[in-house]
Amino acid sequence: MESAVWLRDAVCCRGRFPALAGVDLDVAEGEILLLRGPNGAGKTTLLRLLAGLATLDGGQGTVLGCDLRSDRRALRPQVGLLGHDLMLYEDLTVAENLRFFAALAGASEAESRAALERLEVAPRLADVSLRRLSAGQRKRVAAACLAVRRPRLWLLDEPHAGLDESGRGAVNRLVRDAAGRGATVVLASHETPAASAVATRTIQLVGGIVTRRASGSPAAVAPTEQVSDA
Amino acid sequence: MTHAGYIAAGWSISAALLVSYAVMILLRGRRLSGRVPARRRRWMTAED
Amino acid sequence: MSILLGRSPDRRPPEAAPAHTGSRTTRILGALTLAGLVGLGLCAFIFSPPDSRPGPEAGTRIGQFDAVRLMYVHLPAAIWTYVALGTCAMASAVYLWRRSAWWDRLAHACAEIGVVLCAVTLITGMIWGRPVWGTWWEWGDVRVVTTLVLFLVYAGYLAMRSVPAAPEARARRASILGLGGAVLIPIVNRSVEWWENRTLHQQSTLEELRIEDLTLFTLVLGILVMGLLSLWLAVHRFRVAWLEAEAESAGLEAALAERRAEAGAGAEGSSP
Amino acid sequence: MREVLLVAAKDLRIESRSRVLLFQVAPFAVATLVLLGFALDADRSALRHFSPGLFWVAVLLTALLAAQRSVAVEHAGRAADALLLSATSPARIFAGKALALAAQLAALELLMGVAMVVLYDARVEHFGLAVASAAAATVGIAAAGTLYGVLAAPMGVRETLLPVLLLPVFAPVLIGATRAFGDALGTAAVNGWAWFGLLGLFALVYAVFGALAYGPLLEAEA
Repeated sequence: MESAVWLRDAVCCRGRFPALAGVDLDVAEGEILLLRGPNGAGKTTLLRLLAGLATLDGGQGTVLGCDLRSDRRALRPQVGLLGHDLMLYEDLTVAENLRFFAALAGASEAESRAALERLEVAPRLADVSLRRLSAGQRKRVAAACLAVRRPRLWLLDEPHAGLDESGRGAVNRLVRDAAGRGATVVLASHETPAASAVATRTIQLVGGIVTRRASGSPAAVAPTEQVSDA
Repeated sequence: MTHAGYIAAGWSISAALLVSYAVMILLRGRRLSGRVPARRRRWMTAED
Repeated sequence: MSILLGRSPDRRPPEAAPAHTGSRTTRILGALTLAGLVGLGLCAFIFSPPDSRPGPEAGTRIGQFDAVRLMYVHLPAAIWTYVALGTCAMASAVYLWRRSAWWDRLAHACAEIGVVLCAVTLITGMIWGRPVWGTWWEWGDVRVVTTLVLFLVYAGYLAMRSVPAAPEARARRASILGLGGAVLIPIVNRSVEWWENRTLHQQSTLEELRIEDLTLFTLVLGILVMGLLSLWLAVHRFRVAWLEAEAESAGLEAALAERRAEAGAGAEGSSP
Repeated sequence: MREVLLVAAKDLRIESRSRVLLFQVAPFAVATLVLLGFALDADRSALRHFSPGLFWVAVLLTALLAAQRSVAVEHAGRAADALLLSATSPARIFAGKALALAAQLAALELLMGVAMVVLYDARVEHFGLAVASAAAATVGIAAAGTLYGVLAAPMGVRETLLPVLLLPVFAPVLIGATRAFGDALGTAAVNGWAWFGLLGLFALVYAVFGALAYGPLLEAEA
């Protein structure tokens, strides 16, 4: 199995605070990895590091074959990040946001409509400004924007937070589909039942380092031990 | 000497500015030295 | 480069490390500067003559008279302002290419010294202009206006550097700004030159000065001494920047240890 | 080019939705012109004589606000990260944002131009020169504003830092555009087309510099 993520002793600072204090991590391609850990454990920073948005301040790392120190530009277009900040334009409508990001990614209009359908966003909301949507609806739109880009690595930060039952189900379906197509998924979540249902492996992050490796869900298929280095 | 006031003002303002800047740098260097481990603050030609 | 700071693993005992930014090089530089300053003072005030020559009418004298003694500070400061800020722009460009902190620190040190020298240039220029040109500020002179814009641009550069940010991000932004100043200044110079199609500088000062004997010698001496002073300042300022970065990373190591301890405690608490 | 237009269209659409330009920046522009009129004691001949300079001072102050707004749009909700994660090259993002800013400035200048004619009794004698030099100046202002906007963007002190960085950069634009307009409005006996050339040079230099520098700057935000 190819290794999608390979980190050794990775240190990443937010300002002068070492949010990641030496992370070792291996994620195989096609894996769905659940990151758990208390608030302030460094989950969000780890996801931003894997997206090529945060700088590696110590240690080594390779994501999708791109070195995190020298090759982040090649990495970023292959990564999709669903963050706390939804990275959308509040003043544009649902359809306009989607069309913009789909066009930048070279995806067609039909694909973006399909993505909205899969996230179960009602068609009547397409022409509503994002400002007027609820938090849950916005999150679905953000997930749809992610889906149209067809990233090879999905990084989801609390994808279930603020979503209702059907929303959590829709996100999980999206994640399984992506993994089924060979994409790798790393998600951080506190919604343990929903996240465990989809994850193939769970790791625990505390104080900026990985403290425990455990098989997450009963349905886990991936081995618990580390995959060998790429 | 003509323009004595201008000359005095020009030279003394310049001197004051440069000297106070130099003193500021030296003091900052001394203060920061205390916060850096000894093995990391060697100048190539340092004798003391 | 090795003059500026040591990077060799040291064989000497740790207590021998200096608790300041001085070294033998800077002490020699400093002594030369001080000696030069004394010499400059003597030449500028005692040995060199006032600027005066026969006027167009018999029996009159024209010239800057003793005000020319301000030139011995003004001109060297101006020259080294351009050198320092030019070095800053060059170091910024090299930083963008090589991405090494060394060049970033050099750019920072040069910008700060350049701004201080630029202030000296502007202030002495104004004080000199009042008796000689009859005005504190001459809008019609290209160099005066351009130098003020230069001062504002690099004061902005220092303002940006003073805002706390991640070191690498700050270095990138600063290098663009430092380079941007070098891009801008020729345009400003050209526009001001067209704006008022005359320059007082060349017509009324240096070319008409009796540039000979001790006046010329004193100007050259002033340039040399100011150069020594700038170099001395630059070495010290560079080392301060180095210490700042080191202090930051020393703090980081402590924070990392603390963070790992937190992880250890958390893992024990949550382990099954 | 398609991506440039996409980014520009996106910025303009946001502006047309949020109406910040119409309801906040445009009134500011006109109020500035009115205050400058008070400053010259509403002296008819003085106002007409100085109208090019007053106009461009007002435009540059307004441009500061517009540049702030153009950056703020990307930083609300971290949309800038999304642009960074897209495969679009930074130079194209820069071009798109500068294009949108230039279009907004052009609209503001049109409004302020009318206000200048009405309030300052200015008369446009060489229309072509006025339009050409305004266009060149606008492109230069937009390029510099976009570049320095993103420079000051991610810091908590954007509102105060951006003017400090940007106003000295605007100095040649102010000189050049005032002179060119002086010729176009018949208040100064100069060769306005030479000044148009200088404005064009400024625009070219900052467009190229901005396109090259935008990448490292976006990177620095990450």
